[in-house]
Amino acid sequence: MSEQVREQVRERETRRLDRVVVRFAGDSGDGMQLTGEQFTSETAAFGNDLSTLPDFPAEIRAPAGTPAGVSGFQLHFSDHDIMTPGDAPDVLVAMNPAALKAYLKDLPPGADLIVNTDAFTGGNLKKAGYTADPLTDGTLDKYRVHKVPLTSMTINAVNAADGVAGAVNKKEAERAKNMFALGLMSWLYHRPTTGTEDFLRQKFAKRPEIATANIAAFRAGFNYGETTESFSVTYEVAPARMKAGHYRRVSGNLALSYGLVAAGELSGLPVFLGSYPITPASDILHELSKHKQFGVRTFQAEDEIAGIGAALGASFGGALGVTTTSGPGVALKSETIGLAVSLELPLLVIDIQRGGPSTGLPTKTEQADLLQAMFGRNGEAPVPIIAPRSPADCFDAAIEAARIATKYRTPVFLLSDGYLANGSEPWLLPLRESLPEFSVEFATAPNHDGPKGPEFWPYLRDPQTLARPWAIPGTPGLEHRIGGIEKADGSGNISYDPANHDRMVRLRQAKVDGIAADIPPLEVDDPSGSARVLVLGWGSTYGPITAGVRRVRAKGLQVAQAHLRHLNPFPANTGEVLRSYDRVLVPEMNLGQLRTLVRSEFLVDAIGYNQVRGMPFKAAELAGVLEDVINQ
Amino acid sequence: MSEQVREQVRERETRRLDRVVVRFAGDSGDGMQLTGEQFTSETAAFGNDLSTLPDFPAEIRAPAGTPAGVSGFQLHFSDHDIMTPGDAPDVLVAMNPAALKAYLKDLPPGADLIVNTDAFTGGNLKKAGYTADPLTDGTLDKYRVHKVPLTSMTINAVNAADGVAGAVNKKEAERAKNMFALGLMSWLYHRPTTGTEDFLRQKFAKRPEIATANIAAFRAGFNYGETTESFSVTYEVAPARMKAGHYRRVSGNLALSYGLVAAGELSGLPVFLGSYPITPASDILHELSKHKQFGVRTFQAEDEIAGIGAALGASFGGALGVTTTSGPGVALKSETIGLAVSLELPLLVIDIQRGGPSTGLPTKTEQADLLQAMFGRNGEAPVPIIAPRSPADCFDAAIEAARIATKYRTPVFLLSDGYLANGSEPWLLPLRESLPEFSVEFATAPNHDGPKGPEFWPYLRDPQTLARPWAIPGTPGLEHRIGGIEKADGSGNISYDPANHDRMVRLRQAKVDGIAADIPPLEVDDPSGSARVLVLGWGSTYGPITAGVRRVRAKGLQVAQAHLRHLNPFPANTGEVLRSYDRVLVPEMNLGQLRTLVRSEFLVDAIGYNQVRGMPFKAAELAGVLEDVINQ
Amino acid sequence: MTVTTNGKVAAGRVTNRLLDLVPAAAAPQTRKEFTSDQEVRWCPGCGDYAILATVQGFLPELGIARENVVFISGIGCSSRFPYYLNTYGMHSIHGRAPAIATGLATSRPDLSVWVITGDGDSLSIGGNHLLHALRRNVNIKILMFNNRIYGLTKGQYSPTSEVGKITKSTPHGSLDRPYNPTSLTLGAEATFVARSVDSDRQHLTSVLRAAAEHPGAAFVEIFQNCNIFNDGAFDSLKDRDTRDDVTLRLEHGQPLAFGADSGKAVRRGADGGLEICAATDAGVLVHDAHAVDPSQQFALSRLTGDTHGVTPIGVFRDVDVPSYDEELNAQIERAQQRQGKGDLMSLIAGKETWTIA
Amino acid sequence: MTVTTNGKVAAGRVTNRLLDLVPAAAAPQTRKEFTSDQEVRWCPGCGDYAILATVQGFLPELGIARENVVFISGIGCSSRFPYYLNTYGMHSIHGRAPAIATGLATSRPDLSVWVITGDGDSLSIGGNHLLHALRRNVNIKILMFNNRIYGLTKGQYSPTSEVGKITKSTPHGSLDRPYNPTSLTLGAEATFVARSVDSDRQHLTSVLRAAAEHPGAAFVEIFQNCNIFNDGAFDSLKDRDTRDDVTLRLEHGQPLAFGADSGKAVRRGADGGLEICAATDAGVLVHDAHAVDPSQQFALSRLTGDTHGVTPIGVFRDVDVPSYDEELNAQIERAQQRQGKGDLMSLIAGKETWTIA
Ligand SMILES: Cc1ncc(C[n+]2csc(CCOP(=O)(O)OP(=O)(O)O)c2C)c(N)n1
Ligand SMILES: Cc1ncc(C[n+]2csc(CCOP(=O)(O)OP(=O)(O)O)c2C)c(N)n1
Ligand code: SF4
Ligand code: SF4
Ligand SMILES: [Mg+2]
Ligand SMILES: [Mg+2]
Repeated sequence: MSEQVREQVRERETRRLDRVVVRFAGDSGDGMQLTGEQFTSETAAFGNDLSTLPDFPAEIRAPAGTPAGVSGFQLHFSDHDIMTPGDAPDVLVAMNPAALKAYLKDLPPGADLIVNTDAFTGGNLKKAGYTADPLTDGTLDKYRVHKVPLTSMTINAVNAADGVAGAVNKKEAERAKNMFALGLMSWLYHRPTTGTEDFLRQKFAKRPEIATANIAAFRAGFNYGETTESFSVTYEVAPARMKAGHYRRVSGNLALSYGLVAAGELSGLPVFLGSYPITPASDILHELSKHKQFGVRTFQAEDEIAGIGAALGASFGGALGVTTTSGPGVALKSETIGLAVSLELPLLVIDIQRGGPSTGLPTKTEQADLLQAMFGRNGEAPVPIIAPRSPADCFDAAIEAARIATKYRTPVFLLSDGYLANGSEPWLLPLRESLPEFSVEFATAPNHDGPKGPEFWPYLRDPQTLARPWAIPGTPGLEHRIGGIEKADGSGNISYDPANHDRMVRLRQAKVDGIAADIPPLEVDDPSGSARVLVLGWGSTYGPITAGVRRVRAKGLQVAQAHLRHLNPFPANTGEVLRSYDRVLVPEMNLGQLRTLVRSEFLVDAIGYNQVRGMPFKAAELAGVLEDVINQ
Repeated sequence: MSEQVREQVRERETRRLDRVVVRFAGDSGDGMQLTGEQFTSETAAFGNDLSTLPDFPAEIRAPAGTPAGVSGFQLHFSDHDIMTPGDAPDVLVAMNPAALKAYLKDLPPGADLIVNTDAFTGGNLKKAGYTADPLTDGTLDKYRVHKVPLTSMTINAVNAADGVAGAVNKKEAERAKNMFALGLMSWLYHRPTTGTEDFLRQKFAKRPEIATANIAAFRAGFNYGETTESFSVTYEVAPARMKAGHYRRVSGNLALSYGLVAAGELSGLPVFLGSYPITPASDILHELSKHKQFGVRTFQAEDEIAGIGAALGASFGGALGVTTTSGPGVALKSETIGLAVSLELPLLVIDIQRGGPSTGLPTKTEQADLLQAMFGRNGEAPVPIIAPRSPADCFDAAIEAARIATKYRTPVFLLSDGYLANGSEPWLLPLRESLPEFSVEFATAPNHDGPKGPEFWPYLRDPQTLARPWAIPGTPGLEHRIGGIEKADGSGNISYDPANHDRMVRLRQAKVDGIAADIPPLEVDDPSGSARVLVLGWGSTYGPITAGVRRVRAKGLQVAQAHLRHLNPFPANTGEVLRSYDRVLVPEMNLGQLRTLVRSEFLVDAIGYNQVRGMPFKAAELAGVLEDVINQ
Repeated sequence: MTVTTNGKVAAGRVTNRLLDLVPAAAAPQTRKEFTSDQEVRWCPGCGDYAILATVQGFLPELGIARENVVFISGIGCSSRFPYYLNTYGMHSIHGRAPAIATGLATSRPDLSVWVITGDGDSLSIGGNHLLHALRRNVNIKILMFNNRIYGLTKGQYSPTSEVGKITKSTPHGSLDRPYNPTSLTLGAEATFVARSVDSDRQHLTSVLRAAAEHPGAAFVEIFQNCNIFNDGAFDSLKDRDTRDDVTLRLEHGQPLAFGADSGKAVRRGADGGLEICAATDAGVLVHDAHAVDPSQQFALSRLTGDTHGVTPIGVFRDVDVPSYDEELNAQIERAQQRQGKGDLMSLIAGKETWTIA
Repeated sequence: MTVTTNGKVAAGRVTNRLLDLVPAAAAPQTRKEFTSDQEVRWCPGCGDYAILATVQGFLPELGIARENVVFISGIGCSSRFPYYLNTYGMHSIHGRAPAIATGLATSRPDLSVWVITGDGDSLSIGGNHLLHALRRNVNIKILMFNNRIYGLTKGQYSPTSEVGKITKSTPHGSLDRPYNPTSLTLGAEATFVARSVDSDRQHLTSVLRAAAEHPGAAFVEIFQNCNIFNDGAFDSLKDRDTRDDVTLRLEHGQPLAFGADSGKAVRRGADGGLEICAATDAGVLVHDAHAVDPSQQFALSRLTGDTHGVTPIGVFRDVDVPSYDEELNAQIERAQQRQGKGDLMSLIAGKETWTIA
């Protein structure tokens, strides 16, 4: 480093920020998800609160160089508790013209823009759909543009590294450019870097020369920041003041997987997952298949119907049967869910919602399967529904779903979505003793005095829960047959009796309705107690709604917030809560599905705010809507 | 006939009745459905109004002699316009103890009861679950019991018939006992008999000796009535004054099948039915497979998914694609219905509802698939829904469904049920010119100016209907690709653009909502104009509700009635209608599915009256409920 | 059958390495004990009665605890079967029994899991689950009652109905070329494939025994008369006068001979398939049910009454390869041996944590 | 290819009695005409590109009007195929393309209907529809891109993956025994079964031609490299140095010989299956793709690289039986000839009416 440069560095201002939103963007093959993940790891290690949002195309490798092939990763981090991955990036790293083209519209004026100038060739510009070079034609005038010859500097750095020459070819060298970008960003935001170097060494343990190359690129990026004049400020975001404890970063699908393993331990039941791969649910199958030491069995079935069928068969045998899927898979599982309702066996049906209808937008998020979960079966077939509110909450929600399924002997829907699934946040690790214990008791003895002595009646219900006994094969004396045809109340024998059918239909409904007494009441956050508007949400909109509410309150306006975790049945006090406000706003990433349910059930003229864009709400957008409703 | 007998006959009173309900009941193998059908034919020929209700077990031949194996057929006929198959039988014909056991509870005191004494053996009594003989132990004291040794008299009559001896064995002779019963009933109610004899001759054309045996039994039954002292009265029910025209008797499934053939003719499209057998829908497949001369193609698929898939494939090719099923089949078809929503192709999804959930009560009726039809798919996937109100109305409803499907390029649900499917009524045959003509136009030319000249945009909508063009393979210049991934508005190319997705979701919804402008307003029957209570129904409850309303009005009470044929979208004036009454009662054979929809959509505090018994409502029951609501 | 001191049944008990994981019956069991109190609800004369009697008679032979036996069925007349057995049972939904049984068998190696299905249930709607269960070699025994018709829905043609069949749904005659269930399952990598006849109690029992002895997925087709909708479909195999001439009884290691005095036999034909010859002709083939290459077993499956005037019954194929469930359970055991039983809290903590004080 | 006066293509045109029902192209067509304006979205290096190029090159040969060609696919990387062809097309849902194509082909004999599917799409979720379409012999041509992996969902094992495969969903190795698609479809009564390789344009074209010439359902398995998730799965068949030694090119009527100078051959082995021998040995078999009995074709399907060190490619089976669609259309024609075109009003009136004045 020359004297002169040192001077500059010393002169360089370090600005303190309370929060920053960064977005890495490049071709699907550029490793942007990995880059983002690793920057997030550094950030987590540093102690910021954070929230992430990956965004990738449905194709494996959409055509290189085109906007359709762009893969992005957004991270919001802060010195305080935050709720969303951020509305708009403060910094965009664009690895090629297509990334710029795809995301420039999201960038507010004045934002930092780091571009890889090496990629701005004529061919690439054309593929991206540019007729002129945006680097020079004024397109970027409103931004703080940092032009970095990222590719060439990476190759130079790699070639200069010890033990790399010859062992790493040009393509491999070039591929390290994402680490250059990461190094630069790490420098810009004062991130700790040892974690990343360790990570690279581990990841490429089998090819140390590649590890060396990547580390070289990473350091080069960092050093480039130190030396270049392009950056007149660096930024610091202090660690957040978070609740004391051990933290890790977790995505929704990972937390959900752990929740299932935990539910197995807590209930004492072996977990059996029957599943068929589908975006964005597959990662749960992948994760659970790693944990054989927990006795978790994963079965990749021939289709969704076989997946849930096998899970139900395992439940019949006393396992915690689980099936994971997304909306199209739920549609296929409908008939079997109806069977599970009729058999009254525990079963978890996990739907990681994505954009619909039909194949829809497989890699995007949506909340449009609520009514399918509620009503998507023939006949009167009620199923409890639970929805997590944040990535880490997927852990608790999975446990709660298992608790209800096993206690009430019923299939339970867990409705996560693509945003929760792939988004991540810091997770305050629970203590073992804080986890709910829910022992499950199998039937072991006859429960009825028959004409010829004691008998086992598989449909004799617990008077409290209305749950039927769960007698698993292998239990002597309790041999019995169950099926999807209507059964006589009590004995469970086939019955075509009209009055019995009416009774059984109502009993199944009453059992599910009764769960309302076994779940916490709907909590309302209404600090002033004088709000006239309530915003009611469910599922993954919790983050954006809360962020919107904070903004509105920060302006001195009053708004109450409530968030439903249980969607069927609703908490017992839901009607009361809704009726105690003048106006109820229900923001949803669908055309108003929860709104339909609350209107019908409580006759409350709930107002919908609906966006079906495959993307989470933005806090600013919701704040605006809230203000409008408050000022109405 | 002896002089003395003649005397008795002359003395015998003939009572005029305005309406009668008869029920034939026996073992599944006793031919009760055929007997009832034939009695109904005689009655139709005589000119009564009528309504029928078959009732049979789910097993093919449930165990002989047990109540579970009983098959029944109820007929209500009258000298005036009637609405239901009758609440309770005036006459029960019980061919064995099991039939008595199964149905005695339905019989009001004083009713006629014809029992086949030959079947009341010790073994049969035991199988039926009787510990004492009900014929002698006082069980039947409240009824006018006619003890008839039906089996033995049948055998005697058959053996005495010309050309039968030797050619017909004992079992075959005995099997004719249902015709004996029919003869007796025909005599008792002064039914014309030539039709039945012709029918028997035709049915057994290949074995004339069997025809002779059956005719002999039939005549013997008739003559037995003439001669026995057991019947002191016979009954006459005068022909009904019905609208002038040609009539036939028709069941719902038959009318629906004809409606589909008619829709093919009216639209000019070849009908393609892709189906998988399931009770109570299979008869539509059976019926349509007979009509190859209409160019109707029927395809018995390997499952429900293939059935609808093939129908959708045929629609893509320009056919009127139809799939028929019941609730469990709808569950399986959900994913493909979503695809049809996304492809925006015409498709009829016909659901003959049966008792649920799961396998449920396959041979019984229910209305519990409404919410499945509405919401049973992933994502926002609106589908219009239509429900016929009577067996004959299935014809018109099928045509209306096809009109909407083809005009709006959308799948349409037609929700019939087991009661309509198998029940029958006289049908005033339509005139050809009274049938709606709806020509369908395929796209033939490009519809968009592209950069390189004229292009075809498969998702460029008709501004009026919002329907997209239907360009079928074989049309030069309009080659295009469609799929279940979200499409760009207009061009139909794959699009992951957030704003486009939101727009497309709303466009699909708007298209379906817009149909409200293209259907008749909800008609209200409120003769006095001063009713404060409205009863709102849908589907097959029309008959019982109307009968209940008549009873209430006959008592001088005021009640308004409206019946929904279109359930999605609702007719434009529905909200207005509902809000103009103090109370709205919604009787349904489910736990309140239409009620859920109207409450949500119109915030009207509709009251539900719900029975899930696998059986239609009784008029008296509904009249009682109506009175209660009126007097509230 | 003798019960040894440890409660396991020794001599005579049907056994294999997987069945040995199922608890033995404490005492010999009777047919009556395997009969439930439910009224049997098939049409009088239905072939299902005979199969039921044979199965009830055979089950005690297994020598395993009755409460560890499970029958799972789909929907159809045949699928009512589990109600009549006093074991655990599930009458599930149409076509899905093999999938449900897969989940049960895979998670409970201590159970003996049987599937009852019909030709429609297993080959039409359920065809995919059937074949996948077979290729995976899940330890379940699938008994398919083939009456070549849909019984329960009152007589539509099925995937095994002959071309041209007049049924309710095909008044002009059916068009689909039928499956040969044996060829189909052999093509799907099944490890055990057999065929028997409802009315032949002794033969059916022997096939059931072989299926039970097979450590993996077994597929047994049972020709079953539906006297209501497809009466007499298998009469030629039942008629005492003709049956020996049209039935080839397969026995492993025995020459493929049949007919009066075993005068007829099977040899390789010019087209690479099999043909009928005199027992004294050269090249008469010997049946090898254990051959890993299924080619000759497949060739045998092409012999039918229609094409060659003879129908083979018995065990076509019976090869021993690891079953899906034993492999899965072995993976779990290995994982637990290697890593110890999983520790929940260290799993969820993962590798990258940080602490806030 | 020459176009005759009536617009039908004469010499060189691919034809069969069903294809003859499809309108001929007015003029010879080019590969470019069959190429759509959509950007191709596979990973660089994916085998799908080669297949696309071959199909686009082959289609003009059919000599039928482009607007009468339809491609229907399911879901998967491979199923994106129809977007890139300037014909009619539908990208449907996972596994259902054969069912959708069945409805289309059956109701529109004037179309040439093709199905594009993957090993997961067609053998996993869609296995049942595939096999039923084949047994029915519906006039559709099914091209199955077998990369032995789920590409689109990022690399889970598929029903054709080898045992022990480490994938995202099987970190400890997969357990399921794979299907052999050729054995499976032969067991399911398919009338045309063939196999080719993505990169062998000439061979693939010849197989496509044979499929098009077959008047009924054709199943073509195409080995396809997924360079992202299962790279090199078929390298031995592609490597110029080794491929002749491990590839058996099936040709009807020709001896089953392969290897350098066709030195190796195939004969019947002791277990009834086939074995490799020297071309000069006795008993070398001749390939008969037209044999009605599929036994020898099936035996050929058991030859694999793993078991015998050789993989047959080409047409295993090609037999001419009536197709479902021609039979159905014949029934309609017969009904119309017998009864005249249906009269709606007399149909609905039926036989028993009465009149009220
Ligand atoms: C999802 C679904 N589709 C259709 C049916 C109707 N169904 C019940 S059994 C059956 C076929 C029965 O045939 P098979 O399996 O051969 O059994 P069988 O009655 O002949 O023993 C059908 C189509 C159903 N119950 N569920
Ligand atoms: C109903 C449904 N289930 C699951 C999926 C997810 N999915 C899409 S493609 C695919 C498998 C793709 O494998 P393959 O058919 O071999 O095609 P490839 O991508 O390898 O060409 C799966 C599981 C889906 N789209 N729809
Ligand atoms: S219909 Fe046929 S298969 Fe069903 S019970 Fe009756 S005889 Fe048996
Ligand atoms: S993932 Fe594999 S199959 Fe899919 S496009 Fe990429 S290389 Fe081809
Ligand atoms: Mg059958
Ligand atoms: Mg694949």
